[in-house]
Amino acid sequence: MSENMGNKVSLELYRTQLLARYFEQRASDLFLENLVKGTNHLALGQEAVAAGFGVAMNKSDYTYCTYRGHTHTLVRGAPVAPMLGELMGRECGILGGKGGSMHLTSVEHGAMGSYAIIGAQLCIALGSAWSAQYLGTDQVTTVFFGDGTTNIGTFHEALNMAAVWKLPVVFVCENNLYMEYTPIGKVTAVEHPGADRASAYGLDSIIVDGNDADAVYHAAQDAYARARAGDGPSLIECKTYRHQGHSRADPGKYRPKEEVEAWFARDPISMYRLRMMENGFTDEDLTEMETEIQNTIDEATEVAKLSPVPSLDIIDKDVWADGGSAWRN
Amino acid sequence: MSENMGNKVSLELYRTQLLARYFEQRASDLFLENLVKGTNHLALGQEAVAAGFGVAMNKSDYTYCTYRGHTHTLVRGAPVAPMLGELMGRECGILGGKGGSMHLTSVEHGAMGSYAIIGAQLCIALGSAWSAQYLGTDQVTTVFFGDGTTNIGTFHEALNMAAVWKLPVVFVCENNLYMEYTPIGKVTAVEHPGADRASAYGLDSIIVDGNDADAVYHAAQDAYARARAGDGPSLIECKTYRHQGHSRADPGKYRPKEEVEAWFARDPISMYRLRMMENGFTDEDLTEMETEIQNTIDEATEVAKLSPVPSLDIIDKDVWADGGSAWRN
Amino acid sequence: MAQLTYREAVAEGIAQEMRRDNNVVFLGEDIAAAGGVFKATVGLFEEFGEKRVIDTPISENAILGAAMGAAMTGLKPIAEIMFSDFLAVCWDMVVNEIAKARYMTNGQVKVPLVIRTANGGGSRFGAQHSQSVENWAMAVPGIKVVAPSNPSDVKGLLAAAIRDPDPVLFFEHKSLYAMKGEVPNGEHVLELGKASVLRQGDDATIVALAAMVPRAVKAAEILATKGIEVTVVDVRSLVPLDTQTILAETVKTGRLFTVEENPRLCGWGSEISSIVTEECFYDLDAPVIRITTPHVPLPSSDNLEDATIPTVERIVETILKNMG
Amino acid sequence: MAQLTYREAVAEGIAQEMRRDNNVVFLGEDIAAAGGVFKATVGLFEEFGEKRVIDTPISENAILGAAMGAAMTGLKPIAEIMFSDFLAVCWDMVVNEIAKARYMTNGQVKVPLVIRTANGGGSRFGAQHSQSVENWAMAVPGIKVVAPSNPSDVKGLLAAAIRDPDPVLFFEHKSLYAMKGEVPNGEHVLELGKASVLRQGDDATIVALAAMVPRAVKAAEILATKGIEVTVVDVRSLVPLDTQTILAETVKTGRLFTVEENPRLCGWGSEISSIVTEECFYDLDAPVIRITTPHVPLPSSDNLEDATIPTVERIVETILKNMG
Ligand SMILES: Cc1ncc(C[n+]2csc(CCOP(=O)(O)OP(=O)(O)O)c2C)c(N)n1
Ligand SMILES: Cc1ncc(C[n+]2csc(CCOP(=O)(O)OP(=O)(O)O)c2C)c(N)n1
Ligand SMILES: [Mg+2]
Ligand SMILES: [Mg+2]
Repeated sequence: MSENMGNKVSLELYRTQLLARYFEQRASDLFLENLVKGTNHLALGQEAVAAGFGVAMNKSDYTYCTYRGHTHTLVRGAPVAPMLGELMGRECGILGGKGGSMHLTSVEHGAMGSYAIIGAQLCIALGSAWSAQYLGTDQVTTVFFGDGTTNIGTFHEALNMAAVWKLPVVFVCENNLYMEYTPIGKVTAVEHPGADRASAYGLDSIIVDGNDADAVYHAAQDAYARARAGDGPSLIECKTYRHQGHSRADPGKYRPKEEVEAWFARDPISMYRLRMMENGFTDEDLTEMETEIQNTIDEATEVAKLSPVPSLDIIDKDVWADGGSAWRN
Repeated sequence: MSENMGNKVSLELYRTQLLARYFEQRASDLFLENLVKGTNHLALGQEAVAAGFGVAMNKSDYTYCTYRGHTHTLVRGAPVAPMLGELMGRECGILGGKGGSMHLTSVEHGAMGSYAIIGAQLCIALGSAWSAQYLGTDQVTTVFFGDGTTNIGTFHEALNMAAVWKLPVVFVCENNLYMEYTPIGKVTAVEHPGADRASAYGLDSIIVDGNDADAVYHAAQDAYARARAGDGPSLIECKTYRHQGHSRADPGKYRPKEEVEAWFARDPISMYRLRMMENGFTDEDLTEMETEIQNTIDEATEVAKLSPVPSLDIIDKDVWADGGSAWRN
Repeated sequence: MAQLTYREAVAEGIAQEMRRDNNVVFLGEDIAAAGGVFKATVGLFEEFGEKRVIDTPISENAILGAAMGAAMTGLKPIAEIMFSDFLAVCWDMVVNEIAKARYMTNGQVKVPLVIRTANGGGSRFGAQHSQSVENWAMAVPGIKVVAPSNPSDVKGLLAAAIRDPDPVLFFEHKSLYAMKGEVPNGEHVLELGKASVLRQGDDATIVALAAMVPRAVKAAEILATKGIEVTVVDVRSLVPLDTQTILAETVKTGRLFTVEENPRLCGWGSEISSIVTEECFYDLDAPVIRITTPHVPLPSSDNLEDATIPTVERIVETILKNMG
Repeated sequence: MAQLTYREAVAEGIAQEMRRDNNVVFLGEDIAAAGGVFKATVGLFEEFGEKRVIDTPISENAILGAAMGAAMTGLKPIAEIMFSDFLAVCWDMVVNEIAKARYMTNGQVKVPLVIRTANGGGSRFGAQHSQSVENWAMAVPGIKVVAPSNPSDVKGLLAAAIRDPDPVLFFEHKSLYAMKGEVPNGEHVLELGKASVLRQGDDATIVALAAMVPRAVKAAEILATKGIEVTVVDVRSLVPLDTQTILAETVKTGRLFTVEENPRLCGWGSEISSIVTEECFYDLDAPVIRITTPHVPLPSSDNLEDATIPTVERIVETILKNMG
């Protein structure tokens, strides 16, 4: 690439968004090829959120995400082939094929798990924030969740306890306007499901454009600075939109055409590419980067495809710390 | 009583508070005599809340309360002897001796139950509000709970759903400053555990003096008018204080002496008596009423004491609607 | 008779009862406008409208709480908990409130409601969306527990559950939603607490539930080709439990095999095994054998999941080994 | 040896481990400044301070969530859920998160924590504060389940649970808190998964847990005066389960009685009955008999509660009847 690439952070944000985008597209393709089974919740269209936080945080920080957690796990540095392998239920899978798409985890990268029961991860995230506080490290915990998740009890319990204990944790509400197939406004007492609840925990009301990676990045930086200074949690609502249905089974027909079009016009990656070019990156630079990342995904796909299915032996493994599953002597 | 008794509502509020006070004192005495077993959570000092709402509501309205629910059940008109009998585990008990102090219920009086697991009743209360709305009756549901209860998830779920469905339900937070032995401020992110959360559900922030039965009564009237007009739920925080420990086992030592003294000086019943006298009631009038209510409690106590323990037959009764408990054929 | 899928039978059972009784109402997440994530409730919103078929927030405790309070005050609510795994999120409402209210209040409080939920594995959804938790419910006094294995039973048992004056936990099996079968036209109501004997043989008895029923039947067919004739009993309802049928069919053959999707420990198979052993000990030719999922969370990938839940092959082999 | 109450042994077990390991932390409602509603944690706040002994809001999901996340990242949390009935409020955290995390992540996530809770009846607290729910936990793969019957075991098993690398649900019995007994001074750590044989006889074997253990022992003494000598096994831990001891002690006498506080259906007695029957069928002289609470919510008044939970008399009568 040429010298005038400029801002390292922008580059990193663009690269990270691309990785997320291409990964999700590949997951979608593999699903259509019936190589990914079960279900699959893609974050296509929402990549700027995972990228903005992922780039702003430290390597040693902790993250928690949802069943829609491919991108949030990837941005921590989890390797692509084992991620795809997991979706495909292969031996090389990052969970050995035992967890699947909804539970991607890479503890060595601080990606402490994807949680498939709404709200639980908000409470679990308290714990790593607490341990960091207790042990006196500077680690911050970030926990991602959707707009629909703000209506379950665990949201409330987690926010309150985090505020009372002044925990270094950042709650990131990705408001993509829908709880599955239901518009969030139909089931929520306030307009902004995250931000309008912040004051109930003594927190500032923060809304950012979740399709603008820079905006997300800056909000993340502020929240991390606050957390590392010992000033406690933040709750950040990122407005965004998913490009596909809720999950494999959903064509997303319940969304008004104009709404879909308006949001596609604000695609985070196209917008960011334009901004990069305004900031002096050339089409060539960017295309080179795009190709490189696409290649990474392609190569990983091949690796995953070649991986065998898991050995049946592992069914009885790793219930317990001794590696086994014995419940009797 | 003399002619100049004046305001019927005041009289009713005073009478209701006295009934609650004397009942709780008797429950306390019976406990010390070891005639009440298990546990016992008294509302001594908090009578103005139950009385204020109890007097303001219609007979056909629904109420839900907690393990600290003797007074809330009484103010609906539940008869005294079966109430005391239940605390004493007698056959005449309002639950036949099967439920005990924490579960007092009188469906025929709209007292839909006392719930001993924090927060559950807030969600259950949604249901009778919903049925009233669905069936087009003008019944309003009132649900009582403590300050500590505002930190559990069910609080959040209930408030949100009530607001979204515009249910005719009034959430009454009795803020007695303590969650069991822990000062509410130590575990809560905001100063006013109820009122500071109202905006998270698009509701007005309402705080009333929970030791002033008139103030409570007026707040209740407003909330009921709103509910009956179809304008949805209210959340009312009543500041009050309990005169004894949390439950039988608790001497309440964790409370600062000055705090206790200041609140005893604001005893709802003494304050109300003074106000009644200012408003023209004579000491004689009031003493007469007091004696009468005390007699009611005394007579009921005798009835309950004479009641036998429940027959063992009922152990196998009333699991199912057919009156039995058979799980097999 | 109409050919319906299991999922269509759900909608049909609910519709039948909503037409009959205006006080039957239905709430849950994405059950209305979208027709449910399993498409098991398609058409209800259109027919009965938003007053009776209601999309809720993600608030399982509020869903069950609202259902309970409404049941206590005159309605007949049906509440959906999308996956049975999520019952853990609102377990308090089920076990401490709904199941106990009538008893604790000496019969004052009545809770006629149905909780419908998608139970069981086989969809590669992983450990948090695949559990069979009907045994959790069976362990709780005060709630009836039903789990149909075919479309006709879905319609008839769901109707019975809705008419029942007690709370019923209705476990639909998510891997059966696509199953087709004959379903009676018009009003169809079965009785809760009756097992059905699907096949009779002299050599052994299999007791199964929900998705294990077709597997047990298949296993019986294979065993028949090997000269072993087995009776297959579809339990259908764990509470009330049709012990008369189970005991009678076991005594006839002298051997009982239970086939359940529950993990090994404290599954419903252990309860039936204990009852049968206690009451028919001297009629048994051999101990009751439980065929279960091993005591592990359910893994997600195809081959692992398939090898974990009892298969037709495992049923056949276990029976062969123990009859050998 | 010191004479301690069961409740004092709780505090002593925790203190022993907190002194040993700075990363042991303890959280729950009213456990710190007030020393717990059962006074089982008195003195810990004073000794270890507010950083390690923490009063929480009424937020059971947040309590267990915080414990889990802390366990995943280097701490050894002990979380109190005040009454075991309240586990229903946070059951998702127990069964879907804490129990499954290691397995689902192929061993990546480690969850070394202890959940302590007051279990069982006898205190006239009514149906929502008196349940014995150790069977619920036994049914869930991925969590260990311990329930001590005396002060010495409380200290030794609690220490073992805290040192264990897996999640442990530790059921203290609220009606035993006042029980006194000899407890070893100094470091005292037992092994999880070992039953203890409290008494041996030739005629029958009783397997019991927690508050049912002293009742079983008392019953055995009464039976001895009638010429019937029974073995009494204190299971102590349901997961891991010491089947070796249970099977061996059953085979010696040929007869097994389980005594449990769980309601009738799917209690742990059914599991042990099923295992024993399957594995020792031909060594049994009679079917395994389960003595349980009937399948009803627990009533509150003295006489009703006493008649519902298995009593010494009921144990004696049931054994006499079946040995007669
Ligand atoms: C406790 C619980 N209830 C319901 C579900 C089913 N469910 C999965 S995703 C989802 C919608 C979540 O919406 P939101 O929080 O906005 O996240 P998004 O999917 O939009 O990212 C629901 C209801 C669940 N997984 N857990
Ligand atoms: C889910 C649950 N957690 C804990 C408890 C134990 N508990 C009973 S009362 C109480 C304190 C409640 O405080 P508050 O809501 O302020 O009501 P108050 O007792 O002051 O009236 C607690 C923690 C419970 N009953 N249920
Ligand atoms: Mg969303
Ligand atoms: Mg309080």
